[in-house]
Amino acid sequence: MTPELITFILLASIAVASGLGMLFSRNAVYSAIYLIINFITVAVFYLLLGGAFIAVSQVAVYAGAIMVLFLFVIMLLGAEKLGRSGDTLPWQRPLAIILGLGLVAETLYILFFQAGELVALKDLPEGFGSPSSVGSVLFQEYLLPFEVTSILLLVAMIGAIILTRQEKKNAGR
Amino acid sequence: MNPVLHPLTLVTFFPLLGVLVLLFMQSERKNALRWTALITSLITFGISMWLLAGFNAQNPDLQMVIDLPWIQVAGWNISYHMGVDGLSILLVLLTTFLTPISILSTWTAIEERVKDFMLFFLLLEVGMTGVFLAQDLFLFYIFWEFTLVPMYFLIGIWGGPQRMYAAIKFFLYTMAGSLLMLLAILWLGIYQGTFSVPELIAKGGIPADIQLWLFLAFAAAFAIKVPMWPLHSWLPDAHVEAPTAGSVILAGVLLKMGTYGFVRFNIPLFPEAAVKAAPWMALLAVIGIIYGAAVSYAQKDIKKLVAYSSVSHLGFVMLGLFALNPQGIQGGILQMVNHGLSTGALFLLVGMIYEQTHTRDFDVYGGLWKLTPIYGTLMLIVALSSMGLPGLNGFVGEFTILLGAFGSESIGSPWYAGLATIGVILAAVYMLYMFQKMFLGPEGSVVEEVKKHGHSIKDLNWREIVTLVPILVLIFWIGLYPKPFFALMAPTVDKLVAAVQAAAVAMH
Amino acid sequence: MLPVSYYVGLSAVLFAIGALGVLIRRNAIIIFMSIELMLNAANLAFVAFARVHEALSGQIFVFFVITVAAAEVAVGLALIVAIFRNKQSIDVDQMSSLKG
Amino acid sequence: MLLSEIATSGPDFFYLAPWVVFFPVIGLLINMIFGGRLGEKAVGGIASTASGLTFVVAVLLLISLRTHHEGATVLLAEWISIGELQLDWAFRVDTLSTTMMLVVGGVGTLIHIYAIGYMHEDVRYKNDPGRFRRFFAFLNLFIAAMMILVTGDNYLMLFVGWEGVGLCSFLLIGFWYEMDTLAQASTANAMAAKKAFITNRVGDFGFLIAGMIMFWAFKSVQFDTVFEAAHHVAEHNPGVILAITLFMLLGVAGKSAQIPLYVWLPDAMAGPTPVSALIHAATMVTAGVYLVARSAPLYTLVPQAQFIVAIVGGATALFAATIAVGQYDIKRVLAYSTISQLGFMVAAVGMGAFVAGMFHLVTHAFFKALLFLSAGSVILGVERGHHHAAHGHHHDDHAHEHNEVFDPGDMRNMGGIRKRMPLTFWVYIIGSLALAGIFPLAGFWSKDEILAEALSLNFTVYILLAVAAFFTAFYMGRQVWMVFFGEPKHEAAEQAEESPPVMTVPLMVLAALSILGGALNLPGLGTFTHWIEHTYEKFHLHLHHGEFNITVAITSTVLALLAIGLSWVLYGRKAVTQDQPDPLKRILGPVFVGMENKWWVDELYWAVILNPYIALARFTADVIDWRFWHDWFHDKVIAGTFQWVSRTLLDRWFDQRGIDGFANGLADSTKELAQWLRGIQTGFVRNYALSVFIGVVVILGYLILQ
Repeated sequence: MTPELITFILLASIAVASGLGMLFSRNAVYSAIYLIINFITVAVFYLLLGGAFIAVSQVAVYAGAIMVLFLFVIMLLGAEKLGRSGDTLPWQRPLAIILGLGLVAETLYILFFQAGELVALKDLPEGFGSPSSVGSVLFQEYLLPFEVTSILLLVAMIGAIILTRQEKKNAGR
Repeated sequence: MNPVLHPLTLVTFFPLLGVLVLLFMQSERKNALRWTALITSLITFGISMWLLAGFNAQNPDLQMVIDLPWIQVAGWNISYHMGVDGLSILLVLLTTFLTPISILSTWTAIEERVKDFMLFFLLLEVGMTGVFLAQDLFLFYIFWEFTLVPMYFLIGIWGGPQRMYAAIKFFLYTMAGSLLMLLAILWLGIYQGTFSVPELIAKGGIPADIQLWLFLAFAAAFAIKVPMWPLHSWLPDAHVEAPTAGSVILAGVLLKMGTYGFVRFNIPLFPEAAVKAAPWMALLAVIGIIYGAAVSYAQKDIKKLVAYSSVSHLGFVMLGLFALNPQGIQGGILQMVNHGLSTGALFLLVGMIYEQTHTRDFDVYGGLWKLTPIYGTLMLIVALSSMGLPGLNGFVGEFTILLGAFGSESIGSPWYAGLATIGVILAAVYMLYMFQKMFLGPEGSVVEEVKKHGHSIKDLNWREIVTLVPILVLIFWIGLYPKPFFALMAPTVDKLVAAVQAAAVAMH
Repeated sequence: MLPVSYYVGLSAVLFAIGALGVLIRRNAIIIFMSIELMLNAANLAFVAFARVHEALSGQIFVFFVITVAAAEVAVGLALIVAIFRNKQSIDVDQMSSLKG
Repeated sequence: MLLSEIATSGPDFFYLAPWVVFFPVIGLLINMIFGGRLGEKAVGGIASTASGLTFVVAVLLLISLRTHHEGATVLLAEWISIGELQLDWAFRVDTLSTTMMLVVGGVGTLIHIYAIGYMHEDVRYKNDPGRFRRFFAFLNLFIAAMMILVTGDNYLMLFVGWEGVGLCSFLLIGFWYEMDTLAQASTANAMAAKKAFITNRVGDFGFLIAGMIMFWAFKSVQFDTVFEAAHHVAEHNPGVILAITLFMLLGVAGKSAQIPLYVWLPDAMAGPTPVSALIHAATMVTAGVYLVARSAPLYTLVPQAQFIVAIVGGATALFAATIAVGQYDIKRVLAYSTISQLGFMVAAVGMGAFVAGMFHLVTHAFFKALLFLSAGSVILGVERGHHHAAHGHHHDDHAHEHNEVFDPGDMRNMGGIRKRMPLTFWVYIIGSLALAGIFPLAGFWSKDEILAEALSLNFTVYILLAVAAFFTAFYMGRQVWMVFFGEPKHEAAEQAEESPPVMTVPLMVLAALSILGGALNLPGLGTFTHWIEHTYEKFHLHLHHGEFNITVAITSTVLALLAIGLSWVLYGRKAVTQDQPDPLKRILGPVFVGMENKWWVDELYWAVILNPYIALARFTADVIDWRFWHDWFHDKVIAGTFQWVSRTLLDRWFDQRGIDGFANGLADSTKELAQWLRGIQTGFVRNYALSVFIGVVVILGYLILQ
């Protein structure tokens, strides 16, 4: 048992637990908070894997901006709780759980019995995953996709505005 | 010349521009739609006048020819071949002349689906003009069949209570005849190697027995359209059910497509067969004249009377065409125009009173002259024109036809014309019967009936007078001074007659 | 250094949890959050593989995924708001007009 | 032109000829367009002026012809020209056409003027003053058409006028189209109008056939061309000329009311009296006579045709005269008299006595117009009297007055009118004596010329005509006694009133012409003969010069006086009223019944021609065309067969049992499959996602196992 392993198990348990918490909590607000916890643990994993910039982005964008948006919408709609009005698809839930377990089993089987262990042999070079190194790759090799992303965001923004705009029916004209 | 700006292309397809504009207009704005259609048709008429200005009456051949290769597959030489000559110029003018008049007549009569109506009407004009101008058999066939579609809808949507029956009968009947013609066209195209009418005429040399079959195949299509006795059964149905403007165009132009087909295709393409068939065609024509006149007289419905009178009048046209001499053919062509004018005007007039009374039953009419003197006077003039009073247009046509048929060598006996002349008496019988029943005598019950609904029968309004006056002007003009009209067709007809005579001589 | 397989395995577990959320829950917002969880699981796998291959492209991809997710959430939540306005509900089972 | 030349050659007004048509057309247009705003006087004035101007033109032409005997042809425009067929609008001025123009213009103008007064009252009595204008428009149209008829330079232009006058006749007979002659609501007048037009059309049929034969024989229908070639054609093909002339006779019979087509003329009296005078006595009906006279170069070539024409004329003259004896309506007597007199003329021109025929045409125009107009004056006078009488009774029997249908034209209602209407009486006497052929009135000279010619040319015709002349005098005597003498038989006649001067002045002018008309062609002088001969000179036509025959003259005068005396015996001493039989009936018995009933010719035509045609037309239309051809053959046989083939044969047997068995099986299984598959489409998003998820797991499992 290395300290690394202990840390991993600890963090992994938190991640899985918070994921399940999100899945099973009745209140959507709790789900959102569980998810934030999950995101933060994942961010820690990023750090462990040498992705400093991504980890920070994860916390800032995901755990911060996106989840706040979720919370905001939940509270706006007052949709924290959803009444259980008889499951319309009775066999969906057991089937889904079986399939989910099946998927995990399959993946783990592949990882540990077919593909062999994936081991990082070398130490990382200095500055790998730092903002400057990520930035230089991003603005040189991935410049065009980067710019396209900006358009995507713009479109999403406009789309969101239009979709949520209150339609003023029968007013005016 | 630019094929699009060529006068023949323009005069044929200009109404499509109106169709395009109409497509983008709101269907609630009925008056705007009407004006658009009217102006389109008036401009088309203007273009046809321009065509007339450029037409050289001395030239017997096709003029302003446009001939572009179109479908050249597997040795088939189909081309966009249009041209105008003395046989067709008057009919093109008649088409472009009657279309705006018909549109004007629908101003208050058509209130439902005005947009669609105008669309179909302008499309119909395209088809009709195309039929008279096409010089390629294939192109002709396309135009010929194309006219069926708008007319089918005009009858089927805006017609009377039995409209679907009438529309389908009209469609199937005409279609059945055209299929035989299509076979003959294909034979010509395959064995003669061209669909071009002038080339086919120049080439000639079709064996006599085959000529006869081809003649009959073409005649089947045209005789149904004319309609010649005994193939007239679709006509009363179509006329009675069609809306007024539809009847006007049907009688005025569509029927002429049949007679025009005879003189444009049957006679020049198969001259030997035409000479051989002349007595038989004349016989059918004479039977049609007498039969149509007698049946007209016994009708109770005004529109039906006029419809059957068409059978009689077009019998005269056919008699003239198959006289195969200049008097007969020129008279026949002029009579096509005359019939278009006078029968068209009759249908307009009947439609005008029908709008007020909603009945066409003779028995309820009577004494209208007192209430509607202008209407009565116009009806009288048109009826007189239709029954061939000298000084009006009908006489000029009928007399020249009878004269031609009387001395025709190909018909071979004056008896046909003599019997046909009885039709002149009978025409007076049924026309005066109609006039007397509607306008003379004491007031009919319809006057009271209309009063019950809080109206009174009104005389023609300005729009209706404007609709009719151009026709009346022509009725008098052709009656008193037909020379310019004959001059337009004389050289072409002379050439045609010479060709047929040559063929007849070669036969013996 | 732990084998990277552990991280990938964890990502698989998280993905399965997210998928289950999509399949089981009827609250549209929670379904959405589950999708975010699945994306995150994928991201984790990306970063893990980037570590193995010592290539920054993996991390750049994660960056893009985050961006796309942001856009997706913006539009998705807007849709949910619009639907809620019409139906007064965000129960996905009530949106079944595709039923054959 | 030098003055001396003018003096020798005389003035030349031939170029004015087309104006005989233009003036009335102008008058007609003015009245039609502006007439509504003008008063009655102006409308009548304009129409009369237009007619008067044509007379002036005719007089100018007459003056020109005195020096230029050969006349002239004025070309207006080309009409129809196809190959050999060349027809022009050309006006022919020669002595024959100018004679007709003078008659039409002169008598026409007088009748126009008379009509201003007559129609004023007529439209008032019949309660439709708005119709005044239409009457004069029609009248002017008639003058124009008649002028085209007489001035046409070819047969076809003549035919234009020929049918044109027929149209005017139709319009004017049907002038009171909503009533009958007694002003009761009915279609009778309209039917009479239609009858006239259609009967005329039958004649026109003959004319057209004649024209067509002529064209193909002569390659022309122009008068001069035809007449010049006539000899040549007759030598080679006399049958053609015979056919032309006989078919033309059919036209003549229609227009000039000869056997067998005369039946329309008596009914034509439904028109207003000026119309009867102008169209149905003086001018239009003489068109047939004019046609034969114009075609003299053709008729003289075929004696057979001449004989037939003469016999038709003579027979008509006698036949109509017998009917006239049995009539009670004042205008109807005159109508049959007109037919009879037209028979005289046709017989004359048929025999070849063209001048005599034309001479009688002219004098007849004078005295018959006079008689009709006077009769109109009598009718209006009686009507006025009836009006007075009705007003006198106004208080005591109001209802009776409105229910009674009074016939102002029935001679049995009249009597003693000479005292109430002296002027009308005197002119009527003059007209009657002229018609009866009493010396020295116009009718004596012209009728005598015809009889003298007949005696030398065709004895059968002479007998027919002489007997007809006897009857003529008799029925005119009968009429005069019944109308003017004795005691009034109805209070309307008792209170009859003289007509206004606008009506009586034309009467007096016509009376003067009836007295003096004979002077045109006095025996020995032969002014008229020489005048007409100018027209025939060109064709080297040697006219038969009838000598004045004193025996004939005396015979006919004695016959006429005898007839008048006989009529006095029967009618002059005792009045005939409506409820007692005619005195002649006692003597003649069934023969008189025949006369009274017009020898049942109308009934015969109905039975033999009209009813069969109507029945045939109905049968053809209803049974043959509609039920057999339309309903049975097309709908049942063609459409029915198609439907049987498509529905029963192909659809039910072949399609439904054969192809459908297979196709429907396929379709049904597809349907069931679809029904089952439909269940999968739950519409739940989660459900779809589950499917995807199953796919993921399964595919992944597959990959592992590989």
